[in-house]
Amino acid sequence: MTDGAPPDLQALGITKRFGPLVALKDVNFHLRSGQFHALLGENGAGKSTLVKCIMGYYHPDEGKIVLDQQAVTIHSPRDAQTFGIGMVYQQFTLIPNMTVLENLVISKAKLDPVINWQQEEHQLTQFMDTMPFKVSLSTRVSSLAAGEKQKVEILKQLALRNRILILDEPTSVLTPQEADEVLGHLRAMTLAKQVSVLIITHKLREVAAFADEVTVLRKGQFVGSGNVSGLNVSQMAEMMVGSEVTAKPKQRTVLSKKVPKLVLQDIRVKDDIGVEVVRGLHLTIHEGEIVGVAGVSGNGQRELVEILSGQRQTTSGTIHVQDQPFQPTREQIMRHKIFCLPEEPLQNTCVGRMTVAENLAFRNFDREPHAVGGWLISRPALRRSAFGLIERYNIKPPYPDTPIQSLSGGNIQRAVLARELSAEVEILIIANPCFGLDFLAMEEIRLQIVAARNRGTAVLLVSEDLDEILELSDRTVVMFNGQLVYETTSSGADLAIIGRHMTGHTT
Amino acid sequence: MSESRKLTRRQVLQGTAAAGALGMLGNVEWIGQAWGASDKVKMGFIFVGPRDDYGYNQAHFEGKAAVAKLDWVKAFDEEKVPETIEVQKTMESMVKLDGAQVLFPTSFGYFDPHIIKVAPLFPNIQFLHCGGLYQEGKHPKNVGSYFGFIDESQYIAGIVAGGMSKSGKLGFVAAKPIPQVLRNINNYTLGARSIRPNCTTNVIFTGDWSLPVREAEATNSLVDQGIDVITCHVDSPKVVITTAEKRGIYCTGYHCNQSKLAPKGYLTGAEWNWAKVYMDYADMIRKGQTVPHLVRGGLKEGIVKVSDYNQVVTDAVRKQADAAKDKFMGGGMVVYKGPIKDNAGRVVIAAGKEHVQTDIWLESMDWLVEGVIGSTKS
Amino acid sequence: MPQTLNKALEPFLIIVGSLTVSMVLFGIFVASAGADPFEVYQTMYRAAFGTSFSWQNTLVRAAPLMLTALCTALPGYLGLIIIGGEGAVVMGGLFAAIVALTMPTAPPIVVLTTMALAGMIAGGVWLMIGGALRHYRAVNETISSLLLNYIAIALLNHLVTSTFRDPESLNHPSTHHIGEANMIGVIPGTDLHWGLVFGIVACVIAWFLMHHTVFGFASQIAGGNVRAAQVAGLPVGRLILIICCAAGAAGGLAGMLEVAAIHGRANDTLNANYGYAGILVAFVARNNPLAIIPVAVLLGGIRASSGLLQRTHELPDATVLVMQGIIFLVILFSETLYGRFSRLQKQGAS
Amino acid sequence: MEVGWWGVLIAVLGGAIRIGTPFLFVSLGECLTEKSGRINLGLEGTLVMGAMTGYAVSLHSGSPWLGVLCAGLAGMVLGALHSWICSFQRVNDIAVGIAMMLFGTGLAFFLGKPYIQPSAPRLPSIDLGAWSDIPQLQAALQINALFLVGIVVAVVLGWMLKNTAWGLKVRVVGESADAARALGLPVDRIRILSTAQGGFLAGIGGSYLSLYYPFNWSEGLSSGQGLMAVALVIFARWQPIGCLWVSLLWGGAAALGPSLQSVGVTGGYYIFNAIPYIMTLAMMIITCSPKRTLVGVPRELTVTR
Repeated sequence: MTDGAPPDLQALGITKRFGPLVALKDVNFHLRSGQFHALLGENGAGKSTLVKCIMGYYHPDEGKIVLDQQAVTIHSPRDAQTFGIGMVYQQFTLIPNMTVLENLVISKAKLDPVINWQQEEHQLTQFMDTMPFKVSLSTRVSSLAAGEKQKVEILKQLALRNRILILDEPTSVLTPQEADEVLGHLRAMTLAKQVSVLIITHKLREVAAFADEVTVLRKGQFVGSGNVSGLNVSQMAEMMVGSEVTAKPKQRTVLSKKVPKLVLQDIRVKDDIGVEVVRGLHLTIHEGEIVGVAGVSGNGQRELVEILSGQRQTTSGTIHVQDQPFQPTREQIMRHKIFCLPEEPLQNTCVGRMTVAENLAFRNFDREPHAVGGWLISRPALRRSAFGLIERYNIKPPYPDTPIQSLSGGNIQRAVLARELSAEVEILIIANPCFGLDFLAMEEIRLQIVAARNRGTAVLLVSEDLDEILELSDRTVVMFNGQLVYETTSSGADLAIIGRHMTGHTT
Repeated sequence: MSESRKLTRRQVLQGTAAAGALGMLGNVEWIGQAWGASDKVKMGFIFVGPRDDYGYNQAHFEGKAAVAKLDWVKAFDEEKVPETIEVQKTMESMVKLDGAQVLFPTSFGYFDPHIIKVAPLFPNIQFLHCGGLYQEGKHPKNVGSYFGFIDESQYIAGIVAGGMSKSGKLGFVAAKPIPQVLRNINNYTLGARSIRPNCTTNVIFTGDWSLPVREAEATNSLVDQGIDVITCHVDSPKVVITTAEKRGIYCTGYHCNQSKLAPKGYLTGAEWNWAKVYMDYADMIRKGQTVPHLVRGGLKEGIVKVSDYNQVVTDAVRKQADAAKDKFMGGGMVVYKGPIKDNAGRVVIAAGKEHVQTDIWLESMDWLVEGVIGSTKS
Repeated sequence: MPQTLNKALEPFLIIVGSLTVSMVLFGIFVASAGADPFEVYQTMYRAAFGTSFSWQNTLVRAAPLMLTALCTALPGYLGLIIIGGEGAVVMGGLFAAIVALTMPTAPPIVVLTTMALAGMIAGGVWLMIGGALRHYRAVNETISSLLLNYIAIALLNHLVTSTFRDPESLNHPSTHHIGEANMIGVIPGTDLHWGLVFGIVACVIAWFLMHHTVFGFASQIAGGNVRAAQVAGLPVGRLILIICCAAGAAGGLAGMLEVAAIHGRANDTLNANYGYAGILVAFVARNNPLAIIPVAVLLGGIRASSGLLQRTHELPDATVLVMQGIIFLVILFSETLYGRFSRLQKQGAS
Repeated sequence: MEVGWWGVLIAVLGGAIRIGTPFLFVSLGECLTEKSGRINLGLEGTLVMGAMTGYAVSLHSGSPWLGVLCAGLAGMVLGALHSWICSFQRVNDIAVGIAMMLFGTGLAFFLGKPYIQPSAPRLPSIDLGAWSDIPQLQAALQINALFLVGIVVAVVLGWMLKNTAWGLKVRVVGESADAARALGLPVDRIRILSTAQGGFLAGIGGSYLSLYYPFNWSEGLSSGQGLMAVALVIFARWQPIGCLWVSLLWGGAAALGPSLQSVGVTGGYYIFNAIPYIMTLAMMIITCSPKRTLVGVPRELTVTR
């Protein structure tokens, strides 16, 4: 690992077009040897496109990649590895059904035809000893926590002797403590000139704490770069989003009465492989209140949302809505007006090949005027309703007859929001509503959520983004290992305490 | 053939329409050129399975091939026609598109309801069905039936099997417990027991006409139970014969001559000789004669044969078998002559009672003769 | 306007293109087997569509396929791949015959109605088993419905050779005859039994149900994305059961028609592989019930032409199997082309 | 020698091997295919094609082993064709499997016409029962080398999937195509190769039918062995060694019907003969659960396309 300094990487004048769309326009970027460099930008700013051009996924239409002052052509991610460039993706690329050892071995560029497991294990153990953090080699990846998986991803790149590490939002699934630990290790390694790190992120706190230099992209164009020491957080934010946008303050009304609307008692749930992941959860949400569930993903939040949205059965426990036992049947959902905005809407609550109009009607296709006489679907009525929602929620492109899967992520999110909020809502279940959205869309959606709360809706907000939770919720609970382990009002929230509970350190 | 000829004559006297059927063939309008112009009689053969299955269908196909050699016959065929409405359409198609004048739907299951339904639509076409199911007055006049008493050959094969068996235990792999099959099993057993009264036949029903793996498995199971001569009644006996040869036991064939498949163990076999039947029909048609409604016969009429004995068959056994054969050829053989008990001990044919080969009673056989191990119940 | 035109034109072009390619491939195949492909096609055309008899021959074969195709097409809306049509036909035919025999004195219309109901219920329940196992036990429905085919056939054979056997059905074990009076006749002026009408009506009803009713809409959601259906509170399990039942009912009706229109009895000829051919029809029709009708006619035509091919060109029966295989493969392959034309067009426009 | 009821046991034992061997090959082939993330329902056609090819080659060349090899190659071609078609977007592998089944059997029947009658040389058998003086047991243990080959293939395949680069790659592709792409693995190529190899094994399974047991080429030769492979692989939990046990179990169950009849248990033979199917269905009902995914299932198979 110590044979010389990592190479110096430059991307010069990169332009990449996708059909008519210009994703990158004449972007310059410089990652010096042993640097910790952050690439900032909103979604759609072109960060991913840029690193994919470096990694050889895409081939830039114009411009070149320069490595140690020599222009190189990188044909594929595999090729990138021969130049010592490795990437850690936002989604884990580990194989859950294999052990850490197997995962590390398969990522090697050249595999022996017959694998000598003893030797591999020996070598990797030795390698692991040189690393600042360790993971058990014999563990199956599926049983690792998110932070551990992220470490394995990084170890994988390092074991491949990659000297330039590109990380795509590596901390989105980690607790603040875990994030600090992982980034701290990386930081230490850059300081020791063992690696250079390029990190894509939108978490300015991390940038400020760990990065040397930052490059900002906006709408596919280079906005600027500079040493982190010479910039403060608000300057960076302004470079990211431009000057015209500021977060609007969210008006909150305070309700005098506390009427419980959703009461969960001793909820227990098993996951797909039969492991109990929600273990005796108690939670009450009142009228006009947003309760934020914080936690590192994989602690049962997903399953919690799934039982409320009807995608999973509880093994025990009761759910009461307005003092009545609740089963997520269509009839009860309609009666109690309990609606749901799960994460990844295209996968979770849309049918991609059905049209926008049809998707917008999932809540009310079986009622007048969409269902004539309660059984005959009226296409004209569906389209009429769809036009209304498209206009009101600014869904683009405004064609009700296109399949919803051809819409962008933000517009799908808007469409789902339009559907779920179009009628009166008593209880709203939301999971990661702003995941992958740009700043404007994010603001818009958050405003809608708070507006619903102000109308008296009880909101359960599950999010991996602690900032989002603190911004929106009246009350924050922390979920760890299938249970709610900590509760605080948002005004009295202490990030450090929340973070400790998220990792199970309660002392 | 005395019995059947009598029957035929009576039918001919009564069945005027049938007599007219072929007489009119020459001037049927829709045939157009067929009869007069090309001078060829068009015959369509329909097989339920592949025409070269080394068994039932092949036996018929060989008959067709013989007729097809005649220069005044144009024979064509269609294989693997299921016993559904498809065979109705095949028959119609042969008539309408190919101008067939004589049809030979050879599978038993083609008769009811398919031939019965189609034949009246084409009163000028002769339908000749293999199965012997024709009943006077009940079935269309332009339908004829033919069948061979292959159980006579099985009786001879049974004698050879019984004579050559060391253990006295014979095996029989059969498709389904239906009268045709049961008659073969019973004749085989009776033949064996005629020279060796304590012989038994162990029977396994596979459930369908063509199930190679199960037939092989049945053969193996029977051999494991100590049988040392085996025969079968399935569509294609190839599997049973080769498996028997592999296990080193004797076998007797069915449908066709399979001696090539088991040069060591193939003792003899019951074979069809459809060529004879089809040639006879062709001849009658050419001469403009009336085709009888029912043609049945056994060894004597040459419709069935017995394969040549394997050289291992001892002289003593040959003699006994040939004696029985001569008796069949002479017409003096009655297999079902009382007293005969079934394998549950019930007397089915009382002492002194005889059922000759053409007796209709035999065609509803639902019992197994004493000495057969097995049951007709499914 | 051009967009909608495109949408309509695309499937048409792709289907026509696929059929042309299959014809060429099959032509090469028969040519390499020593036959003249043009003559072969001519013969096939004559046998399948060339005369009014050919048409009837084709349609009579197409009729059961329309019904059995629904066995696969309807569950297809829910994303299930069910290949148990054969079992549904067998059970439908068997139970239709059995109930008919319990009512010897009833007037034919009553008997036939009861038979149709019994057949549909039996077939429906049979496929519902596969759907229920899928939903409640997560058993792969493709495999379970396949296994159920074999079990249904065993059950049929067992019952018609034992409990329900007509002792008169000597050499072909069957149930008793349901009585000539109870047989369904032919469509006046033709040689076709009413099965064709049932088939077409069933396809039209299925299409209407799936595309124009609340139930169909709900099923499309459930089939498109189960998780979305759950969020919408739709009773996915019930939808699966109902659709599988309806699908099986179509197969059961095909079985009942075999008994009531052709055989008059239930026996092993019910197992005539209509169920398996139906799978092919459903896939080629991309599960669209209206498309099933022409596809079934096309397949019926191919099967009808088998005989004449054998007789005229001395090609084996398997020739049409090869042809079906080629058409099927090419059409499935063409699935990948959908969307490409419009994308091209869009790119060209902008 | 009287064996009576022991005969049932011996027949089940012998049948397990005799009937089970082709199942072993097709299920191993399917297992490998599914490990790479594809389902090939077309193995029925592959099996029949293999049976025909094996028989024809054995007949013409006089060497049954050459026949086995060519049967494998024929299967390989069909497997590759299946997988090639499936490698295009939006093409459903199950539907293509059914088409391949039709195409493979059709082609085999078409080309196999001239081979129904002639007798091809048979694969030799090995006497493993020579130690016993019970002839029935000797016969049951008279097995074909292909069975031993099958055991070896099962063991080797299991070992390969765990311990070789190729095996790991196949598993990665079967677990997650995305991850495999991120690793730079050629997903389609690996799947095509795996499916082709699976087809090779299935073709050999077919040649066992035509060249050893029941030793015959006919159009009714296969009674759904290829189709059942998919069920057996689920039964075997995607473990090659599991395929061995499951195939033997199936073979034994299929031998039960005829052997019971041979000792005089004659009733209900249709039902007895359906035991393997009932058994498989029952096992699937017992072992599957909606609450969790099956252990060992390659994750790509659970992705709906």
